[in-house]
Amino acid sequence: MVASAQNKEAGSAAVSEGVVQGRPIKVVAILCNWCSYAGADGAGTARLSQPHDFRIVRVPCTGRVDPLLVFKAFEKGADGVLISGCHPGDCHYSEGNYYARRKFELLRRMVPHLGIEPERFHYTWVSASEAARWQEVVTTFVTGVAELGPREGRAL
Amino acid sequence: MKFLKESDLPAFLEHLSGEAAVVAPAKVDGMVRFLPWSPGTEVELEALLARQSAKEFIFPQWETFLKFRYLMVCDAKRPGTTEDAKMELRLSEEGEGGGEVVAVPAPAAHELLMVGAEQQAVSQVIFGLRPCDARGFVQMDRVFGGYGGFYFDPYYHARRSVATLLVVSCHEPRSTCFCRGVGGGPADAEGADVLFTRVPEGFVAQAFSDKGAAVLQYPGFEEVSEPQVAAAEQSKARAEEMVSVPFELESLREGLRANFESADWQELSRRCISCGTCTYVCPNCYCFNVTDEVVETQGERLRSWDNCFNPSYTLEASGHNPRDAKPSRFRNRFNHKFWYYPEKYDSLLCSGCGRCITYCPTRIDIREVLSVMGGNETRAAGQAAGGAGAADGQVAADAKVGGDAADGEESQHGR
Amino acid sequence: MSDRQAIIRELAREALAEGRIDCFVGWGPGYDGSQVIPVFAKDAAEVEELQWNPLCHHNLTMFLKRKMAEPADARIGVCVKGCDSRTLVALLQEGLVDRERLYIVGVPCDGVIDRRKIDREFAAEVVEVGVNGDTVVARTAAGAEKHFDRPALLLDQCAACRFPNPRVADDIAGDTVPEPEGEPVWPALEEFESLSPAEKDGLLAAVFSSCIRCFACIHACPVCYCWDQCVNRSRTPALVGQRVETPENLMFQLVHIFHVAGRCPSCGACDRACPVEIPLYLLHQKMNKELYDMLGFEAGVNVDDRPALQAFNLDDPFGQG
Amino acid sequence: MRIGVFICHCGTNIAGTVDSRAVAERAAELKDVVHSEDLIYTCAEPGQAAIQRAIKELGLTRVVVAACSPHMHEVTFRRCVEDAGLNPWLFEMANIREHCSWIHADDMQKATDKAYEIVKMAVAKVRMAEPLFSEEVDVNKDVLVIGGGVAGIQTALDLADAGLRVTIVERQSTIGGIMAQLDKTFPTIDCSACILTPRMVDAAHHENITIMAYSEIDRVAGYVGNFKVDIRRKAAMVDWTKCIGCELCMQRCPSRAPDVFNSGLAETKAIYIPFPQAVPKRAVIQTDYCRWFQQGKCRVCERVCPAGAIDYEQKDEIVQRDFGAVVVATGLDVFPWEDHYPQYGGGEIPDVISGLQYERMLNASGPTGGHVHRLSNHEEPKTVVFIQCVGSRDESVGRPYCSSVCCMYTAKQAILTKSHCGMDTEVYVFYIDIRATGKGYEEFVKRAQTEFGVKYVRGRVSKLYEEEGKVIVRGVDTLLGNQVEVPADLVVMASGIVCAEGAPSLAQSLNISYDEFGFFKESHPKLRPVETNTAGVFLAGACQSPKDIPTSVAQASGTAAKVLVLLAKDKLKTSPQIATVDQSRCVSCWKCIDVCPFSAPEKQELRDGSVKSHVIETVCQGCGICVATCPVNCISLKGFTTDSLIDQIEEALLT
Repeated sequence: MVASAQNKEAGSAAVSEGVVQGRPIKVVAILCNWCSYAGADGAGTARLSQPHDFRIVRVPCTGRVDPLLVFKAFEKGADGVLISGCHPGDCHYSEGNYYARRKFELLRRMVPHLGIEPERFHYTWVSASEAARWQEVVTTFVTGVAELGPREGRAL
Repeated sequence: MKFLKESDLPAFLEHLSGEAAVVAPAKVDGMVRFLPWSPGTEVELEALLARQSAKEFIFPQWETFLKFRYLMVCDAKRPGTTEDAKMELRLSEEGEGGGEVVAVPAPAAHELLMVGAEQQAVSQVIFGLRPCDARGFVQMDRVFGGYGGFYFDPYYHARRSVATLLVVSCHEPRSTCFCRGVGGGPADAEGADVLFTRVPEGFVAQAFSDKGAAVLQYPGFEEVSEPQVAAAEQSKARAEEMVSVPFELESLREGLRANFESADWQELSRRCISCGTCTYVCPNCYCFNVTDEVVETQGERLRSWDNCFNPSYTLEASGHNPRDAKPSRFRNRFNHKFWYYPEKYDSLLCSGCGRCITYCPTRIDIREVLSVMGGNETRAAGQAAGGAGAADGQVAADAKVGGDAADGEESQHGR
Repeated sequence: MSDRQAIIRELAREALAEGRIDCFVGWGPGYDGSQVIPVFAKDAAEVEELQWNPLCHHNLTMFLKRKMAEPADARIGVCVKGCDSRTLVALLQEGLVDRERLYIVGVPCDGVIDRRKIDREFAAEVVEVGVNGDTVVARTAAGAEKHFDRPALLLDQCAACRFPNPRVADDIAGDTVPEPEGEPVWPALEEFESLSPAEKDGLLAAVFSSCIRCFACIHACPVCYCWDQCVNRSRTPALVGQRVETPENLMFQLVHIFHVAGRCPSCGACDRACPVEIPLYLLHQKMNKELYDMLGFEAGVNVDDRPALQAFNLDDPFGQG
Repeated sequence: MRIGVFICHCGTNIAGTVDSRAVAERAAELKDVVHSEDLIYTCAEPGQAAIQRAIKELGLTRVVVAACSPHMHEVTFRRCVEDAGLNPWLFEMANIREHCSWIHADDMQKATDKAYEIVKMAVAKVRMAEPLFSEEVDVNKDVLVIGGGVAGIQTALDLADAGLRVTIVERQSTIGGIMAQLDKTFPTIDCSACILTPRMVDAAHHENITIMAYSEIDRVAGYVGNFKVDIRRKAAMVDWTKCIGCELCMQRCPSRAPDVFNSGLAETKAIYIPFPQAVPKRAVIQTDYCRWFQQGKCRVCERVCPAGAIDYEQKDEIVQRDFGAVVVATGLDVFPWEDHYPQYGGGEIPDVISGLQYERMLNASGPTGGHVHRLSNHEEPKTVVFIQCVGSRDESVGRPYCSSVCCMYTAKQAILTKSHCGMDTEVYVFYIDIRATGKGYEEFVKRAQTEFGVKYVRGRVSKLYEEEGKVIVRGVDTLLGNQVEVPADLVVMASGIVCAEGAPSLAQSLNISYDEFGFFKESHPKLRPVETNTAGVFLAGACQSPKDIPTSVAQASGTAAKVLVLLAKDKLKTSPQIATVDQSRCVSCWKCIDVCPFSAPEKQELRDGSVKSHVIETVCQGCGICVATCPVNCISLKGFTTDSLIDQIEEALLT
């Protein structure tokens, strides 16, 4: 529980950061049903404290996630978008995250060139058993976005 | 008739910007476009024709008709209570609260916030229009101005009525200009409140309306001299000569009618990529679409530009599209401008600016199309399949457009 | 150059005469001496209109897309430059065109003139452009004349072109031209990449504010094939709304960019089609550069390749953490 | 649309951190929400009753429950609303416990705000929800088993005993597979044939089993519950309906042919029956060796056959059969070491033989009548060396994996060597590691070492070469760290296991995936070990990975159980959360077909002659890869439509 204690601080730190900036930051987290969503459940069951400023959207598989959905989120005012799925090789549908991985990597590389700080988009893999990892991933990401504060994008 | 020194132009515009928003052509990134003018901005009158006509300043690419908000008022209950939700509807006028309370069946409770046309309209002075641009508004006026008892559009009219059009006649028409071919001219004053004509050191300005006369009250104007008037007339005449008349206007409508089924529509449209650029740069095209954009309880009803190359333009709710094939969409643009619209509004829907030629990605030439299809001799009809998609009912479907498209209903169909 | 033109005409004439094709798509004269347009030749007479010169920028592959060929089963001859051929290869990779019904005439290319670069040098309208070796002469209606150095007028992507020769062709119009060795270069991007996210945001906001959503970029794109069904037109799903304002305009373009990802060789057709001169090549080339960094992938090079985002490797070298 | 929202306290699990009541009150303001209340335990009987009452009395058309994770109670509540007459898919769950109250214990206000937003998103999602219905398709209960080895036989018998009709397709002229070639089995040293042949006979006589030997799979169409399979009956040149397996033809046939069953140690005839206990016991002519087919004279067999079964005109014949499920049990081949180990003589040294050859040599009914001898001079060997990991765990020959049986069969053969040639025979085993993980395996190896004095040397053999009538085995003892050289009379290669010949092409026609070595891929290594990603296609035995007999048989029975689970129902209920194509918008680019791991999308010709994509309900697994790939977005994943995702995101971002 030591680890979680530390992250708990980190977590709440992120939140206050966000609010300082006028409005709280808004992070959209897109999780695959089989691994990462369950991982986040596990984090809950283990009471692993996390920052408030993210909202989870559940999808069956990261392979379902069209990169355009991420841009849509930014266009609609997201300050950060986090995607997490099964580790490569563990996809419930065997191939979904392999296709996704290419799309997300292209996305990751394009985001900064659309006037969005690179820290505002991240994709990763969290398995159903990696509750602590989920806590770490989401805390680090949200904290990072909170440090940048809310977006004032004019282009997207 | 007055004279304005070229050097006094900025001061003149600044004076105008006192009462109204001033719009004038300016060069940005090598592109001449109509943009909001502010002191210090250089007006570009050398290059002939801005990218787009100034129509967007009176008929914007998109505008809000009204806003609405759903009111879901229902009590959170403890278990056990089964009393249904309470509903109410407030209809407020012109955005002001209050208004009468109307009972409607649950759960359709919503609040309508009218966005008054007047609220959207700011008085504008548009300087540097060319005669063809101004003429575009005159033709659009017929559509939105309730001409012949047709639809009257408050949103368009609100802006139009507080707009002043300061036209500058063309000193050096482009090779693609054919204003004379459609009954206009490089110095035509139709629709102009004031017509400016370039002469050495300045402009000769002539008012054609009360609005225009008011504009000429500006002290910066000098009395015009004989030679200046002569120079103006001369430059007009010179420009006049430079504009060619590429096709027979008289026979046009009949020609199009006769060639409705012609296989040449397919040939002429081969290089068309069906994009719609021509309609968006056109000073006369006015078709639009009306849609609702809703997020949760907040909604907005929008009007946005539409065009006859857009597949959903004639898409019907059933999924059937009378103009499914490119050639029939292509044909409609010309038929509407020179046949359907004239039948309804006694005027052409083209002022010959030639933008559709210059900015078409494949440089389709309206002059060529009209001289081929609008000519006297009737062209061979195409097969229903391979031809202009002229299946049964096609004529009806197309003929209808002139009417329906005018009030935007057409484009609302199928949504 | 002109002998290539002669060869193109000859090949087209033969193919039509022998009834191998119903129609031959090439380039021909536009409404004035400065314009070149796509020409659809169906007989020997029309073949005489065919041209080849550095103004022939149109990527004629766009006319091979769905619903373009009329009638749908027409056998078509088509001229492709190096970059055009790559878009054709991209379509072939996905079986989106029927190779059997195509007669491909490859035209080795030494660069296409960017008409906009000429126009910017004149206030008045340019009505004639003549090319003589490496000198380009542009004339206005009034007779004003300027001379240019051809290389300086070429499209940005021509400067970096690695495939001036067609990647797929049944016949080649004349000798091939030397192809540069080595890695691809992206000169047009250096400046853009050096900007900070905030500056990029500013730049994109500026250019996309002028977008009028005319669909010229998408319909001129040879590898866009959805036509009427383009999701940019769709209301359900509503990826792009009806408000024609900057963010949605950029979203509109992102739909295009990501749908051609791994299939777009940045031929620049979209860029040239844009009536308001939005520098579309910026983002398209950026995407291609990233794909190259990611996978060493270049679109439309080999018919047997699969589009980058239509495939995967178990051990793709990224997204490990 | 009338949405009801129910906020759970979950005792204090939620209410301890989230003000459920406040959330309920704010949710009441949401569009289309006509009822909103908070409940202490939503999942408990009173809670469910409240939901059902509200549905009935307030005419709710959609329900949102904000409570724990959907992984916990989604099913519970779907059933709950269904019982109240609502389509179960018009229900949505908002996870405000695992994803909110439990992780935000530090700030009640923020936790409450977040809970409300999570509810908002759920409401937005349920607003887009459509009633979904499972498809039901009739199931053909016949099962196809490809491969008649021990695994295939086991699955077939289990299924047949359970009352299903099973067809075994075996490419050889008899079932039995590799096991039929084995002499004894480890660790019990009991006779392989004595275990197997009775099972073969059972299969042959089972009323529910049809054996199609000397046949192969030509084409597989259809999908789970309804496969259409073309089976190629190869021409045996013998009418099997007449042949009585008397072997007369075999005795009289003048042309010789290599004896595959005895792995080349002996010769057989051009017309032959592999072994006396073959099932079915039917003769086959190997035309490449038959004098009649090669030289156009002879026809001896025709003359001697008492049943008049010989038919030189026979042609391959394609039979089409329908099945509900397919079990792949194509087994293995022995690693062709000769082609990969020049340092071991590459097969040129007569006294260096493969493990399987040695197996035949040990076999009493084998070519040597069970007498172990050197092929060079037919003398009994005094020194026998076994080399392990030949074609296993050896990157240099592209075989990094462990074949998992060699350690054990080597130990067995070492022991048998002692019993066949006398305890004084020197037996060496060169090994890398000993893998003896099975029941009684380790003990077995120990016995070989202690009881039978088999000398185990840890190290690879670097070279084999002949010298003065001996085979010199040069290697290194990595434990002692010194060079060893053993002059051997006979050297046996513990050849590893490779996939059966043609496995990849079979995989392609079945559209199941296989690894780089040709072993078929299971759907999930732990949770779905006998299923494949193609619904209705299952795996048994060594075709999935190298296995010994006990494991193969165990898996085979497991596979049978899975098949029974599938075929227990008369109709297949498909998950309604699958992809569906709006064919009016499909542009026929086939990207969906390209990317689907399950081949669910197919080309479908419409009445107007156009060909559009169509997703086969029973095959689609609902991953949505096609949805993210379709450029026009005309494929939507029921329950996860693009619009519903966009709406949820919009809600999440709405302030």
